[in-house]
Amino acid sequence: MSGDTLVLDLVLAGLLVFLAWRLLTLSDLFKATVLFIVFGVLLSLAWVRLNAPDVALAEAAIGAGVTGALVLDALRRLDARGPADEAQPLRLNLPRLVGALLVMGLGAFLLWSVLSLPPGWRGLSSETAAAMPRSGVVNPVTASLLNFRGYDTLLEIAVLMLAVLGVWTLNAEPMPPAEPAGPILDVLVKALLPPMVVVAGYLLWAGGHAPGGAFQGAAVLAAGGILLHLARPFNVANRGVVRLVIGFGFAVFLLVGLTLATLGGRFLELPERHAGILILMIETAAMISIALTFVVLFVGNARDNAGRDTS
Amino acid sequence: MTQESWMEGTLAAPLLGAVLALIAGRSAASAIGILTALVGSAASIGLAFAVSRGGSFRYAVGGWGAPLGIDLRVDALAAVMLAMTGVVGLCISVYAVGYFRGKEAEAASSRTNTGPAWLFWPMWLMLWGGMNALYLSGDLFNIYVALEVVGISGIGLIALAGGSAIAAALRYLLLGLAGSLLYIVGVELLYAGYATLDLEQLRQRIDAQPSTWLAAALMTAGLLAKSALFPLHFWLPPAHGHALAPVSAALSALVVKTGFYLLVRLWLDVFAALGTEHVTTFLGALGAAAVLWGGVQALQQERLKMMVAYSTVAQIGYLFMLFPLASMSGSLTGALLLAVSHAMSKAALFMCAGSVLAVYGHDRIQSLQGFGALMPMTAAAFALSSISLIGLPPSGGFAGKWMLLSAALAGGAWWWAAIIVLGGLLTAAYLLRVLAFAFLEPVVASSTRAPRAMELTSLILAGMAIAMNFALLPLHDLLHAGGAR
Amino acid sequence: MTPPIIYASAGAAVLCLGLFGFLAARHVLRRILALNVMGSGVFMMLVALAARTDPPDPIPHALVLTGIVVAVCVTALALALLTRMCRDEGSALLPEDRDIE
Amino acid sequence: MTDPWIPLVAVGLPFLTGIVIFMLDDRQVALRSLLNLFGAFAKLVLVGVMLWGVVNGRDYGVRLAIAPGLDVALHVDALALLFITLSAVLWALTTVYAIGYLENAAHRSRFFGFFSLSIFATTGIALAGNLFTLFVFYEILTLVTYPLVVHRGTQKALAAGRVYLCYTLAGGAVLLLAVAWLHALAGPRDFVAGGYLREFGTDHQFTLILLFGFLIAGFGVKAALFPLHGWLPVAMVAPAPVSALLHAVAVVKAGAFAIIRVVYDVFGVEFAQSLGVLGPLALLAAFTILYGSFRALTEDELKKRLAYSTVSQVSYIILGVAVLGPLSTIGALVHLVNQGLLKITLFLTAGNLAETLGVHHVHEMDGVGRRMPLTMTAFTVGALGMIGVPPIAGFVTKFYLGSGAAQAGQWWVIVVLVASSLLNACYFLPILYRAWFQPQSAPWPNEKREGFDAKAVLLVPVLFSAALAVGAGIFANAPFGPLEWAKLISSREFGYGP
Repeated sequence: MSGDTLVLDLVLAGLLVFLAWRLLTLSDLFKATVLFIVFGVLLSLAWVRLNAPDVALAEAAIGAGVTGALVLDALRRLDARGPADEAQPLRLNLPRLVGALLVMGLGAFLLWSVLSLPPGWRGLSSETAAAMPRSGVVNPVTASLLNFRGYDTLLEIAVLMLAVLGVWTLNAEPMPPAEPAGPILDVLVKALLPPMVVVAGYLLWAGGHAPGGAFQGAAVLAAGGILLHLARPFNVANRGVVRLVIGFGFAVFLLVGLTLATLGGRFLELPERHAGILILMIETAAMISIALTFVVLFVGNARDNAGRDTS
Repeated sequence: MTQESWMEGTLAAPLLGAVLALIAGRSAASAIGILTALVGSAASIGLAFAVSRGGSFRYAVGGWGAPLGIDLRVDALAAVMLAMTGVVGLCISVYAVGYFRGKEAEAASSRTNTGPAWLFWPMWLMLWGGMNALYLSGDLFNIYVALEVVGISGIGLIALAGGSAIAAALRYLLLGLAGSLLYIVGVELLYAGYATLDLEQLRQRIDAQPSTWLAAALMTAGLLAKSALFPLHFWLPPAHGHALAPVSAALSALVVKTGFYLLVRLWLDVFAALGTEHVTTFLGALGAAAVLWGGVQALQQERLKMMVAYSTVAQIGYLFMLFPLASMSGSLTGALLLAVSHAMSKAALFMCAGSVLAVYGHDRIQSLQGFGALMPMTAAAFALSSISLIGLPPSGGFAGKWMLLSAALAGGAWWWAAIIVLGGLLTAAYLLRVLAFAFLEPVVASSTRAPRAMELTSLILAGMAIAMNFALLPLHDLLHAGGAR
Repeated sequence: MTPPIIYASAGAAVLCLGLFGFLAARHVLRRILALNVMGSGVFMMLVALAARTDPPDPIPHALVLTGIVVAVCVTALALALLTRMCRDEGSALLPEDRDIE
Repeated sequence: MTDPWIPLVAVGLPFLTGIVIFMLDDRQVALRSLLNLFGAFAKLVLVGVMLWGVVNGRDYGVRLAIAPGLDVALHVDALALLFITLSAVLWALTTVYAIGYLENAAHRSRFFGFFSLSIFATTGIALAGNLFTLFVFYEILTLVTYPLVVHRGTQKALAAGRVYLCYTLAGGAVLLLAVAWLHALAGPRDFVAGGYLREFGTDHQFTLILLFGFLIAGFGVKAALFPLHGWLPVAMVAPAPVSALLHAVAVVKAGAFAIIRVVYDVFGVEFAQSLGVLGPLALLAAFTILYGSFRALTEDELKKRLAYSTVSQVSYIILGVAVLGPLSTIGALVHLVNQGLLKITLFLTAGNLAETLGVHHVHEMDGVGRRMPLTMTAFTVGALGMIGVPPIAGFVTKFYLGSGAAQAGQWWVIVVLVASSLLNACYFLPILYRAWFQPQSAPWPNEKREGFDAKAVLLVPVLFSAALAVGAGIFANAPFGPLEWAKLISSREFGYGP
C-alpha cells in the first residue's frame, strides 16, 4: 500500500464524512440537496477505490442521479408552496443532546466491533469463484444478482413495482418544468437520446462479463426519459400499456422461475446450459420495466387526479 | 403433491396474482384477487398439512444452497404463520370485495369514481406475497428484502385512504426505513464475522463477539420499531386507525406479526447460544409495558378504529411475553395460538369497524347506540372477537393465554401471570364499553345496510377465533412434527 | 490502516451522522436525506468489510446494489407522500412537530 | 362402561337450541316457544334418564383433550345430579313463565337465545368433571347472562350490566390465576370425593391457603358472599324471569355449587380444615347471612328486598359447607335445592305483581292478597319457607344446619341461625300482613289486567314451584328426594353415613 493512495483514501473518507455533516446541518435545503448529490458522486469514487465498480456505477446513476433528481424535483414542489422554508437549523436541546450521545456511543461501539473482527476472513469469494462456471455469466456480481441470489432481485423488482403503485395511489401531481423548454434542451435531447439508448443496451449486455447490468442500464434509459420529459412534458398515466410495461420485468422473472420449477428443477434454478441466455432475457425485461419505473417515479401520473385513468 | 410444490404454490400465488391484477387493471383486479386468495390460502393450508405429516424441510432457491444461494426453511413455526396469513388473508379479500363494491355504489351515486382504489388489489396481494416470502425465508438479507416488500406495500395501502392517513403513512415509512437500516447494519456485521447469511449456519457458528452482540442489538432495535412494540409503538395507532377497513385488518392482524416472528427466530434460535436471559426478560418487560400502556390508551379513545388500533399495541405485548417464558413447555404453542387467534379476532374487529362506518358514517363510540339491533351479525362478530381478545373461554385467545399462564406459573414467575390476567381485564374494559352500546335502543333508524359479504366475513373470522380454542392439540402436534426450533 | 478499515470507519461515522440527522431533524425532506446518508454509511461499511480479502467478496456488492435500488424506491415513495401531505395540509413537518417553536 | 352421549347431549342440547333461536325472526313466536319448551322438557327427560342410570350404577362421562394434560371433562356424579335436577326443573318453570312474561316484548329471539345459553353453561358447571371445565363454563355463564341483565336496553340496565361485569370479570380473573396455578401445582386432576390436594400434606401450605382464598373470592362473586355481593341487588333491574335465573336457577347457585366442589372435591373438607381455612369461611358466611338480612329489612323495593334475602340465604349453603361435619353438609346441600325452590317462587310472584298491577314496592302491597289470592298464597309459602316454618322446605335446611353445628360443637352457628330466622321474619311478615290483613290503600300503580289474579301462564309456574317447595319439606325423606341425595353425597365425602 503506497503512501499516496493511503492519503487519497483518507482525504476521500474525510470528505465524505464532512459532506454528510454539512448536508445535514445546512439550513438551506437546496444547498443540502446539491451536497447530497456531490456526496453520491464522491461515494462512487470510494466504491471504485474498494474494487466495487458495479456498485460505483449504480451509485452514480441511481444513488446520486435518480435520488438527487427526485429530491430536487420534490424540493421544487415544496418551494412552490412555501413549506420548504420550514427547515430550521438544528439547535441543540436536551433530547437532541441525548440523541447525539446515544449515537456517538453507537458509533464507538461500531468502530470497536469493526476493529475487533477476526482477521483472515475470506467471505464467500472462494465459493463464488467455484460456482462461477455454472452461473452462465462471467461477472460475479451479475451472477450473484441474477443467479445465486436471483430471488432477492425478484423481490427487489417487486419493490420497484410497489413504489410505482404507491406514487399512483398518491396521485402525485407533476410539476411542469420550471421554464418552458428552450431550444437548447430540445437539441440536447435529440442529440443525447439515441446514444443513451445505446449506452443502456451496452451496459445491459456488458453486465454479463464486466461492470454493468440491468439496473445501471435502466438508470441511463430513465435519465433519457426524464430529459425528454423536461424538454417536452408528457405523462405516464395509469394506463393499460404503461402498467403492462411496469409489470413486465417482474412477470417475466417470476414466470421463468416458475416454469423452471414445473420442469423439474427448483424455483429460479437456471439450468447451466441456458443460464446465460435466460439471464439476458430476464435482464432485458427488467431493464425496460425499471427504466419506465424510474420515469414514473419522477413524473408521477399526470392528469389522473380526478381518477380518469383508463382501464 | 409434494411438500415442495405446496411451498412453491404458497410463495408464488400471491406474487403472480399481484402482477396479473396490476396488468389487468380496474375491471378484473378484484376477480383476480379473489382467485389468488383462494389458491394462496389453499396452498398455505396444504403446506401446513404437509409439514405436519412430513416434518420440516429446507428448499434451496435456484438450486445453489447456502451460503452462496438463498435457502428457505419450512418448519412448523413458518407453516403456522403461513396458514394464519392464508386463512385471514382469504377472509380479508372477500371482505374487500364487498367493501369496495360499497364504495363504488357510493361513488356512483355522487357521480365521482373511486379513483385509484382498485390498486388495493395488486398492493394487497404483493403484501401477502411479501409476508409469505418473509415467513419462508432462511436468509438474513432475503428477509430484509421481504420486509421492504411488506413495508412498502403496507404504506401504499395506508395511503389509499388519503387525508390524515398520508401523514401516518409517512411516519410509518420513515420509522420503517430507519428500522430496516439498523437491521442491515446488524446483518452486515454478522456477515463480516461469519461469512454467511443463512440462519441455520449462523446458529451453528455464533459466538459471543462484540460485533455479534452489537449486530443482535441493532437488528432487534430495527425489528422492534417495525413490530411496534412499546415504546416504539407510536406510529401504529394513526396508521392503522386511519387506513381503509380491509387495510387496517391486514396490517393489524397480519403485518405486525412479522417483526415478532423474526425476533422469535433470532432470539429463540439463532442467538440462543449467546446466553440471552437478560434480553428475553427485557423483551418480556417491554411486552408487559405494552399490554398495560396499550390497554390504558385504548380505554381513552373516542373513535372505534383508534381504539382497536391501540388494542393491537397491547396485544403485541402479549406475544412478547413468550420470550422470558420460552424455556417452559407449552409456551411457544400458547404464544403462537395467541398470535393466530389475535389475527382472526383483530381482523374481525376492524371489519366490524368498517361495517359500522359504512352504516353510521362515523365511528364515534359514544354515538353507536343500538348497533346490535341495526346490524346483529356485526354485533355478534364484535362480541365473539372481544371474547377471544379478552381471553375468556372458550376461545383461541383463552387457550393461548392459558398456556402462557401455565408456563409462567409452572416457572414460578407469578408476575408475568399477573400481567397476563390484568391485561385481560383492561381488554375487557375497553371492548365491553363499546359492546354495551349494542344493547341500547337505536336512536335513528338508518336505512343504509352494510354489504352482507362484509358482515358475514367478520362473523366467520370471529367464529374461527372462538373455534381456535380447540386448536391447541393440533398445533402442539404440528410443532412437534415440524420441529419449530 | 488499510483502505477497508478507513472506509468502514468513515462508513460508521456517516451512518451515525445520518441516524442523528434523522432523529434530530423535523423537516421531512431533511429526514429523508438523513436516512439516505445513513443508508450510504451502511453500504460503505458493507463494501469496505467485503474488501478485507483480495479479490473482494462479490456477494456484498450484489447486496449493496439491491440495497441502493430499494433505497431509491423508498425515497421516491417518501417524497410522493411528502408532496401530497404538503398539498393537503400545507406543511412539510409531521403533525406532532408542527406546533413546536 | 362409561356412556359419553347422555352428558354430551345434556350440554349440547341447550346450546343448539340457543343458536337456532338466535337465527329466528322476532315474530316467529310459535316456533320459538315450541323450541324453548322442547329444549326444557327434553332436558327434564335427559335428567330423568341420568338419575335412573346413576341409581342403577351406570357411569356417564366424557372427556376431550384441549392440550397435553388439559382436558374438558364432563362427569355425572351425585352432586352434579343434585344441581342439574334442580336447574332442569326450575328452568322448565322459568321458560314457561318467560314465554308468558315477555309476550310482545322486543328482541325476544336475542333474549331466549341467551336464556338457552345460560342453561347450557349451568349444565356444564353441574357436569364439570374437573376444575378447568368448571371454570370454563363458569366464565361462559358470565358472558351469556350479561345480555339478559341489560336486556331492557335502558341506561339503568346498562349501568347494572356494567356493575355485573366488573364484579364477575374481576372474579373471573382471580379465578383464572388460581385455576391455572393449581393446575401447574397439582397437574391435571379430576374432582374426587374427599379432594385430591391432601396428598400435598404439609407442602406448599401457604400457596394452598392463598389459592383457597383466590378460589373462594372468584366463586364468591357469583355466590354473592360479602363483600362481593354488590352486583346482585343492582341486577334486579332485569326482567323477572332473569331475576329468577340469576337468583335461583343459574348464577348464584353456580357460585355456591362451585364452592361446594372446591371444598369437597378439590381440597377435601378435612384437608381444608387442617389448612385452617374453614373457620374464616364460616365467619364470612355467617356475617353475610346477618348482613343480607339487615339490608333486606330497610329495602322498600320488593325485588331489592328479595335480592338481599338471597345474599343472606345463599350463605347458609356456604356456612353448611364450612362447618365441619356430615349433618351440616347435608344441610348445605339440601339448602342448595330448597333455596332455589323458595326464591324462584318469590321472584316469580314479584314478577306477577309487577306485570299485573305495576306493584314494585312493599308499601304498595296493601290488600294485594285479595286482588291476587293465588299469587300471594305462593308468595306466602316462599316467605314462610325462608323463615324456616315447618313443614315447608326451608325448615329442613335449618334443622340440619343446626344439628350439624351442634354435632361440631360450634354453638355460635346456632345463634346465627336463630338471629337470621328472626330477621327473616322481620322483613317477610310485614309484607304478608300488608297483603292479607290491610285493605287496599291506593289504586294499583299500573293495572294492566282486569280479570282474576294473573295470566294463567304466569300463575301456573308460580303455583307449581310453591307446591314443590311444600312437597320438598313434607316428603323430605322420600326415596331419591333431595335429602336422600344429600345424605348420599355427604356419606361419600366423610366416608360414613350420618
